[in-house]
Amino acid sequence: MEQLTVQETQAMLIFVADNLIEAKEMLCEIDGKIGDGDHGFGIARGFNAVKETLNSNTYATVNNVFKDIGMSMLRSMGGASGVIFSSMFLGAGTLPDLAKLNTESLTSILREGLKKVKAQGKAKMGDKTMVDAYEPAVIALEQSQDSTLETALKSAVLAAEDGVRKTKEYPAKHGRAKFLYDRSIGIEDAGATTVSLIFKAMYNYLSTKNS
Amino acid sequence: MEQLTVQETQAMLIFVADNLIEAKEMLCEIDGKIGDGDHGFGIARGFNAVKETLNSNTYATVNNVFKDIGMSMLRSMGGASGVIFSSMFLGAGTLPDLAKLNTESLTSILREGLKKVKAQGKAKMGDKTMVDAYEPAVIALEQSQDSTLETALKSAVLAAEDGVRKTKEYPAKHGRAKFLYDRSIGIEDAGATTVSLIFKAMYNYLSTKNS
Amino acid sequence: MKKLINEVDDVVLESLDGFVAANHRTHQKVNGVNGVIRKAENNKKVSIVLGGGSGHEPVFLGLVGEGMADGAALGSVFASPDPQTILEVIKSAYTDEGTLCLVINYAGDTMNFGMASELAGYEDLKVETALVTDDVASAPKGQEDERRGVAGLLFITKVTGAAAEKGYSLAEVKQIAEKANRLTRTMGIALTPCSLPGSKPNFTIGEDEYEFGMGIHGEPGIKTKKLKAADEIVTEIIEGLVDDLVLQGGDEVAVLVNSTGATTILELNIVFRQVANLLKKQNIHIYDTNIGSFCTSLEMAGVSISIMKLDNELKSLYNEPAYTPYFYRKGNA
Amino acid sequence: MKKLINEVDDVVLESLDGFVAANHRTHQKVNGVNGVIRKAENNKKVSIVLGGGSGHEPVFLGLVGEGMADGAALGSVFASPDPQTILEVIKSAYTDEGTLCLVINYAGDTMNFGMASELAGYEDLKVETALVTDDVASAPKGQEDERRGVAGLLFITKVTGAAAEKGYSLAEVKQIAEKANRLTRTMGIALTPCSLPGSKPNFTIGEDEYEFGMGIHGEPGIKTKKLKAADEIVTEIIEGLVDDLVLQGGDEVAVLVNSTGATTILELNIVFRQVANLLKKQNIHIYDTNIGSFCTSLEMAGVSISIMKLDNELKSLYNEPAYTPYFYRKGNA
Ligand SMILES: Nc1ncnc2c1ncn2[C@@H]1O[C@H](COP(=O)(O)OP(=O)(O)O)[C@@H](O)[C@H]1O
Ligand SMILES: Nc1ncnc2c1ncn2[C@@H]1O[C@H](COP(=O)(O)OP(=O)(O)O)[C@@H](O)[C@H]1O
Ligand SMILES: [Mg+2]
Ligand SMILES: [Mg+2]
Ligand SMILES: [Mg+2]
Ligand SMILES: [Mg+2]
Repeated sequence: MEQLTVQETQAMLIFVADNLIEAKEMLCEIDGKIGDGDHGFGIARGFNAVKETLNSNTYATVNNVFKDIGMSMLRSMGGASGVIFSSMFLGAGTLPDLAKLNTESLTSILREGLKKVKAQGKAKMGDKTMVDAYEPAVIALEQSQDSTLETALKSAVLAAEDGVRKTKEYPAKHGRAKFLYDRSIGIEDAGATTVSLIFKAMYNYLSTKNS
Repeated sequence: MEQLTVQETQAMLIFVADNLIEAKEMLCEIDGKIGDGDHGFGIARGFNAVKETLNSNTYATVNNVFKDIGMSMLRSMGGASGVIFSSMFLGAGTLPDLAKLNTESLTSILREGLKKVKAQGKAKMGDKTMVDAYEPAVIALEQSQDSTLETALKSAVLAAEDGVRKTKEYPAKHGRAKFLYDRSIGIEDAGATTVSLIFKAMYNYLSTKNS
Repeated sequence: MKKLINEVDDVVLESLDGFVAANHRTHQKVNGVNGVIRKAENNKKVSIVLGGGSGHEPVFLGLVGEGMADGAALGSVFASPDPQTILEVIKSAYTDEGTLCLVINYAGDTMNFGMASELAGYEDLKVETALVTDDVASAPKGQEDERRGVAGLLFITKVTGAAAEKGYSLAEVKQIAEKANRLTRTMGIALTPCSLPGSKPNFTIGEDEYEFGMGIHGEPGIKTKKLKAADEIVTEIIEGLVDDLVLQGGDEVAVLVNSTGATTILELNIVFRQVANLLKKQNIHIYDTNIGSFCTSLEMAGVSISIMKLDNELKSLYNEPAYTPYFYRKGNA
Repeated sequence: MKKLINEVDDVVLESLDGFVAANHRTHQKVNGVNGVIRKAENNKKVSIVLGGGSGHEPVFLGLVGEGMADGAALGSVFASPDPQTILEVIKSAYTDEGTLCLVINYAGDTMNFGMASELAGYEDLKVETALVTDDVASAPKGQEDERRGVAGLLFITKVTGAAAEKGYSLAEVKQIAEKANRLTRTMGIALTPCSLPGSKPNFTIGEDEYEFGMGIHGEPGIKTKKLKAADEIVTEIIEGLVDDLVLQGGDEVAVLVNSTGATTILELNIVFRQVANLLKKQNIHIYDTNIGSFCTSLEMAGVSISIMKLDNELKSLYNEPAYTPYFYRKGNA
């Protein structure tokens, strides 16, 4: 089964950061439709800080890479998404040291992250938040424990993207969009889109690397 | 030679007021190009007050009709044009009582008004103000002393309209537009346009009445 | 929308620097983060800390000053500050009496202030939080705790700041904040959208329409309506406020008519004229009125009306002097 | 541009009514005309009367108050008040010490105030006029008397009001006004046009352009320029002001960064940051700073910067307390 070293994990996540920074305007536009239009700015701010940290540090464990990403986002982003998206990565802090990133360890990190996200934000599936993309993606990972990381991520991407599509169907229950009630139906959630882009970037990194 | 009674003079000037009130938007638009876009509002405010006064008073002399118009404008308009346009009519106050309006008496009233306008506003011909239409019109009246009021007014209208056209040629020296320097070239003066409309309305009233 | 800025990423810090330079006699920047505190320190009082996204100026930093707040933590435009920024402001403004954070009830703000309080707890600081939930349009009656916090923050900061200045304990100051919040309601409408620095307007409003129930982030309101006379719009808002606050004849209130940005004082006064007419008809007494730009949404044209019902305690606190760069009260009128 | 109004023709009166209702403890309407005066009368001081078109709020009515002006005469939007209105305000605010009218130098204002003074003279009232001519862009050096009066009115009213409050004679108060005017300069730029209630915008500015040298009536500026960074625009303005006022190292000044309407405090602070940087480099000391909306052009986005050079006399007058609905100074800083 494919494994990434700490350094390779770091490189993959720098690639993720670059991809999300590029999505800035698109994410602002989505947020603008039912939110306040700043999601892309926050995500770009966060992943710029992430890049800076990852580019200037070396790490002993995979956990520390993820934790440092989370702390960089928490310190730089602010907003609802600063807490929420940093939590996604900070979950790694509660796990025993991991020397490699593989399907199992990535799954455990992101499952812990999901717990933190839900503890902070109190959102459940169907509330039209990033959880709607994130939780299905984690479940897909859990159901792919026998697959390579690339294959596991592929199903996570599909699950996340499906989750994004579904956010169109219900009104928001959290974040600024919740005050729109039914007016938010028909528009996807910005944070869910970001989650799907994060999974997609990890997958693209691996598939390019492996081919 | 044709003469108007005091009552007829009053009726003619109510007609003038109606015409100027109708020009409100057009005058705002002209003023907006190089001024602050309110000339039509001021003129409409003034002539609405004029109408109200003329409709609820009877006068013993032509002078009093003109004076009351001036006072109504002065009280209601404000702005540069409140002083300037009321002066046009207030000149009548310095003349001996006039029982009829004819070419001679209208000429003397408007000549006195012109003096007042120039004393107040210090504008000369070529400064791109209402004087550029008003002074030629008065001169045209003076040169038509042997004509009927209708004919005299016709040449006054032509002189005023020619004056309006000429205001396009020079930069403003007074009013808000003067701060534009050469940028005001090419655009006619709002107040001059108003003057030409006043003369035109008087002429139209007479020519309709006489035909 | 064109703006007078340099780099988009520098907007908040440069603006804060300008604010501190202009108010250097009374205010100072918090080292290393986007925060500001009062200079003159009274170490014997509870400190009041505000915070939230930028773009609402003079809220939050402009409410820091004598008799009002002691510090403000600033996030990016329309984004809550991060926990570290909030923590540093709390620590810089901290006194032995503890700190009360007044937090407007948006998810980002409550989460970041929540984490900051947690961090402060690790350092044995006494930090309490009171939520501001004055925006009637954001959740129905019965779910008041779900409501957003908006311009009513001005009133809540006023009386809470006065209580702190008078030496109330942290628990007492918090009680005042909670009571003031319970007795304060706001409703807002918008005529135009706003745009984040470097972005296009984040929504549109038709040329003959307005948005009813706007939040303060340019997020769409709960209803789009046909524009009508100011008096009619005000009537709709006041009915909502009076009803939700269960105001009755004989009640005494403070009123805030707030521009969300481009709406002029000329218009705000017209709005207040109708507010005064309507409240007078119901024999509700207006004790004091504030008209101006207090809690804005960048350059959005719009207005919000806030009412705080005054009991004797709130009224006497309201009357205490206050001097900040954008709000003052000379004391007993 | 959508506005919160009822009938176009009622805008000024309704707005004035709202203002007076909100400030009824300190202000009252002048009977029969669109004017406002202070309630608390000190019959032993020269009274200061302002006036001009509406649409510049809080100028003029918002500067009426303790230590500032005693009355304001209001015209229609962007039109000077008529002589009768001015006369009634003069008479309502009149004291035995006489009245000084502070008049911004626009043709309409000078003519109407001129006629009002003439009428006041017939009634044996002592009325003097001082012109405000602070707008550098409106006429070249050497023709200072031709210049328009704009936001510098705030500073001139401040020191003149203080002089009156301190019991200076009418001649002395007028001298202060004239000196303050000689030492005050303003330059402004606009990013967007404005529109009179009930009208379309009265000009356009390209999406990547700004107007340099705007007056305060939305009349086009003297140059249209490509939009650039705030710091560069400020540099251009400050160079113009420092040059025209012949400021030198060691000089002390008061600064006003004024929004013409839709420009936010967030931006104004960025503007001031650069003002402070530039003046510091030249060793020009900023004694005090005001940042906000003081002299507006309806909802026009734009900014003006005013500088008043302070000598000892102006500085001590500047320091006197002042309390108006939209400007306060607590007294000696
Ligand atoms: N309580 C929550 N739980 C999970 N995700 C949330 C929550 N609140 C908001 N979000 C996510 O954050 C996104 C908005 O992020 P962003 O625009 O950066 O923050 P803000 O709402 O403060 O402007 C939403 O699209 C949603 O996915
Ligand atoms: N000093 C002056 N002498 C003669 N006419 C003047 C003078 N100043 C202005 N005007 C006239 O007044 C007109 C502008 O009137 P209006 O727009 O109502 O006033 P304001 O300039 O106060 O907005 C100008 O077009 C010009 O014809
Ligand atoms: Mg957002
Ligand atoms: Mg005009
Ligand atoms: Mg936000
Ligand atoms: Mg005008």
